[in-house]
Amino acid sequence: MIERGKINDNQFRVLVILFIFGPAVLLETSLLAAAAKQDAWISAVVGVGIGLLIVWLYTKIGSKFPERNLFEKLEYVFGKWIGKIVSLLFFFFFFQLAAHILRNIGDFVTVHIMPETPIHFVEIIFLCIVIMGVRLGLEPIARTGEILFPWVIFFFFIMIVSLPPEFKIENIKPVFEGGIKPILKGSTTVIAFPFMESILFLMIYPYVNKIKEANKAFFTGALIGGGVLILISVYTILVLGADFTARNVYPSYALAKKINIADFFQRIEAIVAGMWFISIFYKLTICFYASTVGLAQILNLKEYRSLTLPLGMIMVVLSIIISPSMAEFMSYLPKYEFPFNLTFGLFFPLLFLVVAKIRKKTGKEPMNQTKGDGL
Amino acid sequence: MLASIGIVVTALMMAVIEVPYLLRKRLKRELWAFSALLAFGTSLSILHVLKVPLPSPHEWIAFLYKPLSDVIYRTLQ
Amino acid sequence: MEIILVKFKKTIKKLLKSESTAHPGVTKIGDTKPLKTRLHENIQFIKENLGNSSDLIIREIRISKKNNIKLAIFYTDGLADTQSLNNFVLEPLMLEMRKMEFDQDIYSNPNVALQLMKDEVLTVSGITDVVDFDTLLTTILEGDIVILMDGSAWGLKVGMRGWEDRGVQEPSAQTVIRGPKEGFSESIRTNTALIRRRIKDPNLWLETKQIGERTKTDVALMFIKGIVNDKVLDEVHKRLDRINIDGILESGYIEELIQDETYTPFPTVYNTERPDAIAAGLLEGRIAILVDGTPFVLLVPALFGQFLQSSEDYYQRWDISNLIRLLRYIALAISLLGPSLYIAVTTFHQEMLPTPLLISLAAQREGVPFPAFVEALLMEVTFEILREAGVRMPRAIGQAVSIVGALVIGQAAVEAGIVSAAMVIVVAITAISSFVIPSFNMAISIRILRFGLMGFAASFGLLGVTLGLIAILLHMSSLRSFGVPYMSPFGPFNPSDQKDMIFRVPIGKMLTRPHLISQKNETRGQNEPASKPERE
Amino acid sequence: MIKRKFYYALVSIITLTMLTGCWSRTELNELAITVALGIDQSGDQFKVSAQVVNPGEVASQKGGSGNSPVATYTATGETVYEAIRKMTTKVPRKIYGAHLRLLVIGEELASGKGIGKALDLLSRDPELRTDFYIVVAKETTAEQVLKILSIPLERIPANKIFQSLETSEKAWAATAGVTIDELISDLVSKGHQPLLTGIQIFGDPKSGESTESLQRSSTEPVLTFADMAAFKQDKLIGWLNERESKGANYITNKVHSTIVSIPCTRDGMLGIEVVRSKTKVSGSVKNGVPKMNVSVQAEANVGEVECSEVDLSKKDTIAELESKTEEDIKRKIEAAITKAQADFKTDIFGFGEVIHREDPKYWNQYKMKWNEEFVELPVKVDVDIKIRRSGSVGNSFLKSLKE
Repeated sequence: MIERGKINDNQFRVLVILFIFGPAVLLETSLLAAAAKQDAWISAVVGVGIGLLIVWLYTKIGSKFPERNLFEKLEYVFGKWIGKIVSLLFFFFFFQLAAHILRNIGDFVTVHIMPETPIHFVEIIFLCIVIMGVRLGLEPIARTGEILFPWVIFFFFIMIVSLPPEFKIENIKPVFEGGIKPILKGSTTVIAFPFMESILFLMIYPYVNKIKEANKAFFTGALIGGGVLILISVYTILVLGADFTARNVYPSYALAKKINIADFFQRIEAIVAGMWFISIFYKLTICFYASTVGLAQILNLKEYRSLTLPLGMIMVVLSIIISPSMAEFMSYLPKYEFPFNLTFGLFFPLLFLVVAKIRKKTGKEPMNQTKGDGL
Repeated sequence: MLASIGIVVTALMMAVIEVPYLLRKRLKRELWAFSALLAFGTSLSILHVLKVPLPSPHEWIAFLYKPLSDVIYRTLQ
Repeated sequence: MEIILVKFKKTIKKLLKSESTAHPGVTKIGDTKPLKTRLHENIQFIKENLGNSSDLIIREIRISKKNNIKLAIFYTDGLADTQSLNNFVLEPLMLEMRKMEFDQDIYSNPNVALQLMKDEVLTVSGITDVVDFDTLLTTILEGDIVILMDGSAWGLKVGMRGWEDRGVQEPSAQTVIRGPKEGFSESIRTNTALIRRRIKDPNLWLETKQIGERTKTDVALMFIKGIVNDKVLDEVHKRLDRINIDGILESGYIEELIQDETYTPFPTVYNTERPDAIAAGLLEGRIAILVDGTPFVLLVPALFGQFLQSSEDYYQRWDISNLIRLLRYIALAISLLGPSLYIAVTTFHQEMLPTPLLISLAAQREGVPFPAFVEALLMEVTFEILREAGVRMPRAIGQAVSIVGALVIGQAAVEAGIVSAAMVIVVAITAISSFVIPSFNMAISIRILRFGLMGFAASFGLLGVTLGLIAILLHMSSLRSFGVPYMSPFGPFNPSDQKDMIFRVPIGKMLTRPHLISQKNETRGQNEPASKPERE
Repeated sequence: MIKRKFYYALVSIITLTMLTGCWSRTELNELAITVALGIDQSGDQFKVSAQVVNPGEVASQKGGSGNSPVATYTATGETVYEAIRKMTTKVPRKIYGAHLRLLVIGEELASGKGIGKALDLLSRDPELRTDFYIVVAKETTAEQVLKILSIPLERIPANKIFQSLETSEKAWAATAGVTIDELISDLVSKGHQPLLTGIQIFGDPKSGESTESLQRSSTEPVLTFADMAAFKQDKLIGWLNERESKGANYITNKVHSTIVSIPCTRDGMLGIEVVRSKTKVSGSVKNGVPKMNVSVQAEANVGEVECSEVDLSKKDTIAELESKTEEDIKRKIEAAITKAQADFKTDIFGFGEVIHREDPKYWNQYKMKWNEEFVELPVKVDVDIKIRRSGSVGNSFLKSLKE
């Protein structure tokens, strides 16, 4: 196997949580409010509910052939050539996802924190640290996640406890104004945005100590991450109102600006932004890790580290050409993200299960097709 | 111009880090993959800094998925 | 390129080796030539090999008038205990043996005579035989004495080391308010004794090696069999055996040669001059490495949290220690982040400051010619220079330097408008915080990283600081100390080991040893706190 | 080996990026800390004034050199942004708005071009926060307001205005601190029109511009909050006087504490302190006709008794006082409603939003012509006051004086 490290279920759960609420917490509520107005939180609940079903589907796939990661599974079930082609498609999916996230962080920083800094440099410096993490391997990434996670929770907790005085209950009324359709429309973004993307955790699955625990950790992680997402959307609607939330690109940052405890503990949004940096860093690192390891497997390489630097170079360019402006980006997301992710998050997984059933492949067969990976 | 030189220097630096290691370990395949990706990345970056318009993957995705997107969102309208 | 370099190194090594064998005149330590029968030949050889050094004392005695047999005593002046030599060696030899000679002819066979001396005459405890020159030379240089007799090809090695010693004194680097005030000294024997005195367990084992081709430094491993993790022990042995160097002068040499990762600012080997700290480490399943000639004893595996603990934490009440530990972590954060946060907030995130504070800081900066980053760098470097000067200076001048430092930096610079007063405050707090960290080498590495973070802060604000911190954490998480993850029990998280990391639970509740360090024998005892007297 | 080299490379890349970095860096002494912005209309253009702090003067411990603690700069431009940027030709430092406390809008602009266009920049610029208050300069320009220096107790005029607005909002209730996000959500809402506090200059404005005015202890000219400006969409449509302002604030539940003065039967006045006031606005649509119900519940203390015949120890007296207070508050509220319905024809109370919440279907039908509906809207006002305490004394000493 390409990765020799092992992580435990707790570390895996932390990675899932950080992945699920990473950039989603920053961008999602705006999309939700744009679609479902003051019912955005219902939309979030529905979306998380369906998202959890999808995660459950992934755990099913994960526990089939548990020693293999996603790409190895695909090759095993679809056969070598078709498997490689599907894997390549998945690689592009992961890679463009990583580029998206990189662009998100670049946009956020250049809009809110350092307006004069060129986006390239923000992205390069961010990516430098990500590459460092990916090169160190899964173990240090997971351990660092474990260390940083309490801090993310701490900042989140500050937000949660300090904002209720700003609540305006009338903001969520009237409930169900537009009926079920806007709510469903909003929930598609939640399903697509963090949940269908979480299929890339199948790349990490075989490196978790115990497969049963991994299933549980994946699911509970997604549950906690989804809960955070719901909580944030409830908060933004209650504090900022649907209209302001929809108009603002980063509503939860505006939310953080509202924190004011005793007129002294205020203006701490830059620290709260630190929490997002950490979670976004993790989402990016996991995506980047999954794509490099995946590419190395497609090419039958023994070593993925040498691919990190050139891939990073490509990613910086890709993240900038991916969309000409933030406005274009924000109009792309609600339109095409869901159908696009549907292919990789639902179509291929279902196809995988069906083909696995038809070809009657079980996990008990000896592994003979993954010899090429060595080690 | 300066930016292109910077990119080339960066690419060289990457090569200096990786190539000797790959040579020493006799990882030929890896070397090929690395070189190809590096060449691709370098040329892409140079094209980008020279302000050559590059196609955005979003356009392709939008082109491919427009029918599906229309169907989904029309029903949800 | 790499290949060529490796080849080049190999050739150089070969050349060096051939050169060392090319000098037949000087005996390299390591040859084992047998002793000669003739005394003067032996004396000749020793003199030649030690370069006729003036501290080599050769005392020749005509021991038997009758048989005209000579006997020579060799020792190094200053290393051997001359008083004991006179009382317990020379006196019996020259008086007792004379008396015996009246009764019978003991010197007809020198070998028998030597055996007789060893068995009946010399009133000294440690006597062994010496048959080759190598041992002989080493023995002399170690401070023992050697007795050779004319006519026999072997001699006696008499343990008679006794040199001037600093004695057991209060440790200077890690002081405590409550707790033992003994510190290790330079003599390895004293040090092992100090540890033995604390742990009277037959399972406390001691293994000694000599490391260093020329210095022949005694290095001792101490561990408690049954608690220690055998894998770690094997690893330590392996790494110690791999050392191939001419000299070990301090435990720092060993530390650098056996640590897991050379290119890291973080120490992965713990060192202390406190016997109680070592004893506590041994009880947790760690391995102590004692090196002769230094009061600093190494302890492995060493985890990050350990460097923020002081042995006093266990001697004070647990609530007090918890407060102090918390304080230490805060101090660590300040000392790492202080100036970089100041730079980031004042040059990038002014909106974070409350308006009155912003105005007051802005007023202080009016007229300051440098950017905040340069200002901070200037002050930090000045402080580091002052600190270093304080360490190297003769004690008497120390006062003067601190006065000059305080006056020059604290006041004159602010009044002259070169630095802002706020910056002086920040640097001062940072400096003081860095002294709170109990372990000196950890404090140093934090200092190094502080400068890096300042750079990050100056160019990317809080984003830079966050990224820098993530990078540092990633690096730390990738470190291992003898196979144990450096950041455990934070990552990998171990709930039961949290009892003695940031917090310390009452000693009665600390029932298990650190999980990753000792694999076996995990319980420490069932020591519930004494129950309160029952109420009437 | 490879790891080490990678670290070298990483460090060098990062250093390079850093060396070329530092774009967004601004030293503290390069900032013009702007505490108040004023926007006026000047012909077709915007005239923007900025009150900038002179930190050396404000913060110095030694009393300063007598220079003005703030400076006010003005510039005109086609857009607000242009005007602010143009200001750099006069200010040596970068206008920095994150510590903005106050935005003053000139009356001419408010009633002429409307405030909408001026506000977009302020909501878009990420540097600005949302915690500053917006007020309208009554019968004067924003520039004039910002130029007044003579404010005792506080060295920075904008800070003073900010704080006195906060205090008076809490203790007087005829003012309301409105922040930009509230204002904008009112602007876009069909069922809630904006209501902003006014600020007025008493005395000769010219004499307040010099630093000499700082030395005088009597404070002429003076900045005061006066009246509230009612808007129809983004245009100023009229002013509510103090009583009506109070009434409006009762409806919008912005009263925390205030004083109600009621006459005694024979001579003098009684001061009742209203505390813990809470307003519930409910609406209902019956047979396509909307109806509003405003109910105010508050506790009150007797704060001041200037009449001799009132016996506070009697139950009846308290009941009488309660009903008088209720009457007074009710009249204020009704005055505000009448003014809004009859004169302004604009829903400054957010009744539309209430209807929206109660009956979305009706709302969607009528939201485009809500203002017409509003004019006809029947509003029922209930006030319930409970008097709890009467200060640290029982009956007034005036009573004994009389006997």
